Amino acid sequence: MSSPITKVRQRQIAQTMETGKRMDGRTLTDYREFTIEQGVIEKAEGSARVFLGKTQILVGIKVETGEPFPDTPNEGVMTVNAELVPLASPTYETGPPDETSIELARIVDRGIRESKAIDTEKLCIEPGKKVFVVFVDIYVLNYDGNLIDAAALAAMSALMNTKMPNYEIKDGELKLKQGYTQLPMKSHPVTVTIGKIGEKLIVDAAMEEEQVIDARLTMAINEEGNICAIQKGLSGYFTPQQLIEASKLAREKADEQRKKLKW
Amino acid sequence: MSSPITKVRQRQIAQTMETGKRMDGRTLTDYREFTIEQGVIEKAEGSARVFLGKTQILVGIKVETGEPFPDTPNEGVMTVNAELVPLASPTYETGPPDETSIELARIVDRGIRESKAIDTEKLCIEPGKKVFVVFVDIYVLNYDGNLIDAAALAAMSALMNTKMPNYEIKDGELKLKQGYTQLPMKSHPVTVTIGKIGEKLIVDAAMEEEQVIDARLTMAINEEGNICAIQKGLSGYFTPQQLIEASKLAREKADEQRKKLKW
Amino acid sequence: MSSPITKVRQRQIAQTMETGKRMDGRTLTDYREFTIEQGVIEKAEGSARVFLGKTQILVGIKVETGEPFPDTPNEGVMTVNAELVPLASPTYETGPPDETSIELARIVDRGIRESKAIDTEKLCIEPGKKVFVVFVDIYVLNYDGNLIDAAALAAMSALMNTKMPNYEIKDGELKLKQGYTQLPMKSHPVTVTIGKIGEKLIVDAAMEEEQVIDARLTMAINEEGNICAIQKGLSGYFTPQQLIEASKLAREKADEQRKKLKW
Amino acid sequence: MSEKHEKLIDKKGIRLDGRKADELRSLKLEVGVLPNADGSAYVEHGKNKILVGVFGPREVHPKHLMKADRMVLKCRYHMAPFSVPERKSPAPSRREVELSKVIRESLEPALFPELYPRTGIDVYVEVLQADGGTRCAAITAAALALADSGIPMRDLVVACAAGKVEDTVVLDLYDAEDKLGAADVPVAYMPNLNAVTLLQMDGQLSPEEFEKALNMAMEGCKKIYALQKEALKNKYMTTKVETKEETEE
Amino acid sequence: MSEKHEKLIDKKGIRLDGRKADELRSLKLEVGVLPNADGSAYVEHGKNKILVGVFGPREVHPKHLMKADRMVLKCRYHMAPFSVPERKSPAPSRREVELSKVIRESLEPALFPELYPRTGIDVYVEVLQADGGTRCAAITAAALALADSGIPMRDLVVACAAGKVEDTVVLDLYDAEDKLGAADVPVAYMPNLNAVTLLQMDGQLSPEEFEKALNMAMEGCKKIYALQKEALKNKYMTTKVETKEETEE
Amino acid sequence: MSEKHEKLIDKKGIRLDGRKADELRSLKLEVGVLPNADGSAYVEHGKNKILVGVFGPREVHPKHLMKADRMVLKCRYHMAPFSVPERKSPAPSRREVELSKVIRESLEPALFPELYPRTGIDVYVEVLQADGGTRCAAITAAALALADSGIPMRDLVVACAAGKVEDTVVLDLYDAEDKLGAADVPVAYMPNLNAVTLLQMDGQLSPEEFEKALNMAMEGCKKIYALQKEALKNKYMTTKVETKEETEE
Repeated sequence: MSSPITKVRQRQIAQTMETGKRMDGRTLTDYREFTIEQGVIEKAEGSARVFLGKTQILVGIKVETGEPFPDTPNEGVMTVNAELVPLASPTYETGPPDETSIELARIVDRGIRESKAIDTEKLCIEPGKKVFVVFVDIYVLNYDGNLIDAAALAAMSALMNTKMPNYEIKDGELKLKQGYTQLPMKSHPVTVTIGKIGEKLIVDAAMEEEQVIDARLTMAINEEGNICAIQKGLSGYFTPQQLIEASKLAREKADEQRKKLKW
Repeated sequence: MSSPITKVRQRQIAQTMETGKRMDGRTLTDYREFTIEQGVIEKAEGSARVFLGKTQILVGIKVETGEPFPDTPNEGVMTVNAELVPLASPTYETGPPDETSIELARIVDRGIRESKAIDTEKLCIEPGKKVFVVFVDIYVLNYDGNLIDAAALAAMSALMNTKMPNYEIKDGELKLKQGYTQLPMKSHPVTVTIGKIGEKLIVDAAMEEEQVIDARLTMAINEEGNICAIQKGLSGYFTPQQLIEASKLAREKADEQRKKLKW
Repeated sequence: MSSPITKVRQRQIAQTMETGKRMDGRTLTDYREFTIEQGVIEKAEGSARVFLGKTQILVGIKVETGEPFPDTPNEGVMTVNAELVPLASPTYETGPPDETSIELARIVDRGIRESKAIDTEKLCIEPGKKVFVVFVDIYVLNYDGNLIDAAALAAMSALMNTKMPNYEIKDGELKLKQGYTQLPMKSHPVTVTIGKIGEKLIVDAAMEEEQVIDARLTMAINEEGNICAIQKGLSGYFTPQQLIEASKLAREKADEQRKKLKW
Repeated sequence: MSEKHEKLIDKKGIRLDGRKADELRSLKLEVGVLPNADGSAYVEHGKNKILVGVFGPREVHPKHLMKADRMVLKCRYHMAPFSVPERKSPAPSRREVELSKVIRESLEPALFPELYPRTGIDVYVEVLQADGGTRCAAITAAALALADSGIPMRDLVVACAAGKVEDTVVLDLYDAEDKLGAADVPVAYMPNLNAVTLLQMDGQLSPEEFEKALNMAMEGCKKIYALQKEALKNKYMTTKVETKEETEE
Repeated sequence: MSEKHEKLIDKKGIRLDGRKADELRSLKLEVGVLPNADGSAYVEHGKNKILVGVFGPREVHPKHLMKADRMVLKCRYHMAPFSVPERKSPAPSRREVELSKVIRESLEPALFPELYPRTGIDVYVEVLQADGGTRCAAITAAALALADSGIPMRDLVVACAAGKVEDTVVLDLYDAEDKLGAADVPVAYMPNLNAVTLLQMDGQLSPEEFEKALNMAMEGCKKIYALQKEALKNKYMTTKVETKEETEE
Repeated sequence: MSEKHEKLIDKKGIRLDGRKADELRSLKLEVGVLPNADGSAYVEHGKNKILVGVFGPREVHPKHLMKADRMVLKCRYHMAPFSVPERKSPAPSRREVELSKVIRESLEPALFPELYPRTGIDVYVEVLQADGGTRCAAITAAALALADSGIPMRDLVVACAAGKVEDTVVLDLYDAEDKLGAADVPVAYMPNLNAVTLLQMDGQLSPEEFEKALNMAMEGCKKIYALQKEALKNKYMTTKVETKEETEE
């Protein structure tokens, strides 16, 4: 079920799409059902598990202290890392991150960073010297397609669930105080990936469908409907017309999700 | 002679053991002869070479300064590393440490650490800031079985041979003074590994014997006869009864060795 | 053309050399034409591209600040690195540096270091704490033999093209000032590699010729005609007589080049 | 293990988390939780949260590890970066390499490797949250995942630690007891075969204490063994329904 | 992208480097610059200096990547240590891994992989100097190098970015605009097929601005496309002479 | 090499360690010291302590390095972490990679690789204690280990350095002279064939000094060559007895 699928099955999926339908009964622009569980890793500063169809992703957040980047001395640091752990698919392997997991991490990173989702200026402890560092670790637990949207959703959900310690500076030393504060967020981007198959556009491709689409286009959309990050992927192309169409569809789906999420 | 042995030979070894004897004439609970040479690497702070039958292990100790661990600010640091260098066996390869050498290092580490063999509090130079770091490097020069006991013996012998520089703190800077001090030791664990073959228990398995035993059990035993570290290894099992029996045998052999070693 | 050559071709090359000639018309002691372009990477502190026949090497210099080595607290640091990037030859591969590129970097390093070409004492900013670090990065862009001489020439040309920032120390902090200073140079070694084939000695072996020579001898020669670094390479040998002869030839060719270069 | 710490156990023998000396932490075992794996299980043991996926018998990679006369078991114990107080680098630590080895060796006695020559089974352990005793919880979950994958087993393997806190031998140490206690003895056991397949120890124990801890750990194992069997039964009933659905598809 | 910076564009719409909003930087394209490569090209796009070498179709390494029914395209985007203000370690960064992937995917639609089953083509991009927009310049050069290698292509791929600086949509951002501007949209395009093969975006754009930037980038691509064709023509004439020489040899 | 240091050689030409300019350090050579290796040798050269094991001719790993028409010689020069004043990381340094290469190239001229096609020989050098001149001592030991393994050789290879300390050309530099002296010239030599198989130089020498150092190094090599032969003879006698014992076993 999770191995590469046969040519016959591929043709079947593609032909069904030509008629505007999908093997699992969805229309071309339907997302699969998703659920979000926040706070599933109590010991992490934040966490969320997202189920999107059978795709399952866990994101854990650690907040530590570290140095700011020299060119942004007043801002905290965020780093995103993704692991396609081998229990998620028979095709995943152990070893250092490959191009798929690196691209996944960098797309999710870009959506959060460019939309300025985290108010990084509030993560500064001592300008140029000490800031909070937010580690976003994406853990793919079961792969059934559309990792990007599921990972972006899980990452945002985990960040919105993240608490950081209260502190004060006494005699130049960081001292933790009682209690926690919510991680300060300024924006809530929603990420939507559109697949192209022949002349058709679809959303939320399942694993089998990902094997027949020509190309994908991912957009992170903020509250104002502005685009904050884009990534085209796979070995196919889009016509300029299709890109405009896809970007419109992405904004519609982002709107739709935003309402559901109440973000 | 050093390659994996034939099935015929394996059967022969196993059958001989069934009769309570071994191919090289030992009884099941005899160790092979061992010799210890201390101070063989004059330029290292400590060293010892152990020959156990044809197994040959060299341990060198380097003492440097470094930072303590945050949770033990008043204690020096010990790290153990093992290399199965490729001249020790036709089956050893170059490359980063594999699970065998990592397990070997960690078993030896545990025996020394849990018995509190080194008085690490005396290795503190400036609490929280500067301590002595003791590097224990295990170098396997010829493999003929029972690396664990030989390596533990060589590591302890090398530590007991280790000198560290005298020093004083002047104006916050470490200054070396004339002369050396013995590395402070609080305990002298002896490590014994028991092999199980069928219903029999043996000690000090040679390389050929290691290919027929089902499982092994290693125990580090201190002066009081207390157990400081245990590691079961290999793909077989012990019954609870055998474990009790093995632990008794391990303590007997540890006693025996302790007398020989005058530790 | 760039792949390993046939045995027939090898024989042909060797036989031609026996007659004192070479396939491309040169005598045994002729260098190929070379050209040097300095300052080709405007954003680097220094750079030079050398064409030696079809061999093409680019060296870029970065000057940064860092710590001195403990045993030379008053001197700046130089490090040389070489990359045989895979577009230079169908036989080059991606990946960490192999023994060929490491040897290349270390030979070039030795020639510069042992001739004291860079006046490293002038690179000290604050003794024991802060010095300039000069990174010499050798980038082989097309391989057609004699990488060592071409890389050494490119490295020296790039260093002679290197500017470093003016600075002052204010309140213990490094402050950059307007303008640049030439990297201070004390010596200008010329590096010559001699190939041995049978009883003959040749200079500047092209790629095809490198496949038939038995051994090579590299010498870095300074202004006084002194030898600053030597490296014998390849799986053949020299008789002591050949070594003396080769060292004479190397000094002659170094002289010749030095005049051309006006160093 | 350090000797300085607050009182971990009171005069009445009650531990800081409210348990008696020989009491297990709460357990939750689920089987068949990962759609893509051939077998899988999820265990919550105290605050430990551990997921195990099993793949195989399948082709062995890299090929030179293949054995002509038997199946090769590979095992990776891996901690999520967010599973511990200070973020863990995703690169495998020496500790993870050692635990991968002892977990594999604790499972091997349960299998019949000669039944599947030239193949391999991969057991992937992901520690999502760690609270002391992860290797034991991992073994308990891995045995369930192997059973879920359908390969024949001599017995389930089940694991639990005992140890010593202050002067008391106690069952199933959690994080603080593991760090501050006097000894920790993880044990893996096949109850039906009366076979101990993992035994390690950190700390110091007299021979008598060791024997007591070993027995206490095995008693703990037996209790968890009952839960393992129940988890498998539950999954079996669920699976039957799921299988039906998939057939209709 | 940071919001605090000096004025990057003046009231007359002139950018800090003197260009108008829709003006390209200077370009220099050369083909066939590396004797050992099967195809090669060198591009100077503003201060970007990029060299590309192509090898193949040839045997695939490592072998398990070989495909029975098609050619495999591999691509490595790599920056020289001296190409950027602070020396870059030669080890591949995560950014380089991602760019290698998107560059490969931007070139693939131009090829006929089914024509060369069981073989591979390697595209090696070396960034010798970086000044913003290296991925686009790399794609422009890589397409030329592929064409130079002689394998059939549906069309040349050409790339150029547009973006937003202050409140203006501009073409072809250089380093300072890339770092301090409001958005950067690199686009790769096959003009004859009207196909966009790379599209990324950093920053923030309204849907209208995005559409405008996309169109402006494609216009830029078309201009560079003309230069690509000229570079190939020039090389073709040169090559004929060279080929003759080599035949005589 | 640094120019500031205490006097390394006095007015009478006596060096800090008591030797005359052309005097070797003490040497101890043993053959056949490692039971598992096909050939082995141990050398103490001054305070250098070096162990060499040889395996082969045997299968080549990895396989793509195998040559159809000859044996492949591989060599690893490796320093123990405790062999030098500051602990050395076990990972191979660039210096170790270079020395592995030049040591291999110094041994190759002594072998007949065409006699053992499709096989490999591995030479493993372990520096247990370093005191200047380790590569030379390693070559001396490696040649003995190769001879001990029984493969045919044109001649033994023997190595020794000469160099310059203050203004004097001296033989066989030890650590302090190596670090503070003016030049170091390691030489490997096959005396019977009059063939130099290793030559390197650090420092500065006039052509005349170079020639003098080269000759002095070769004279040193010849002395060590005599010791090599004796060590082999001793081992041969010992081996005969041992072999007998093993046959009876």
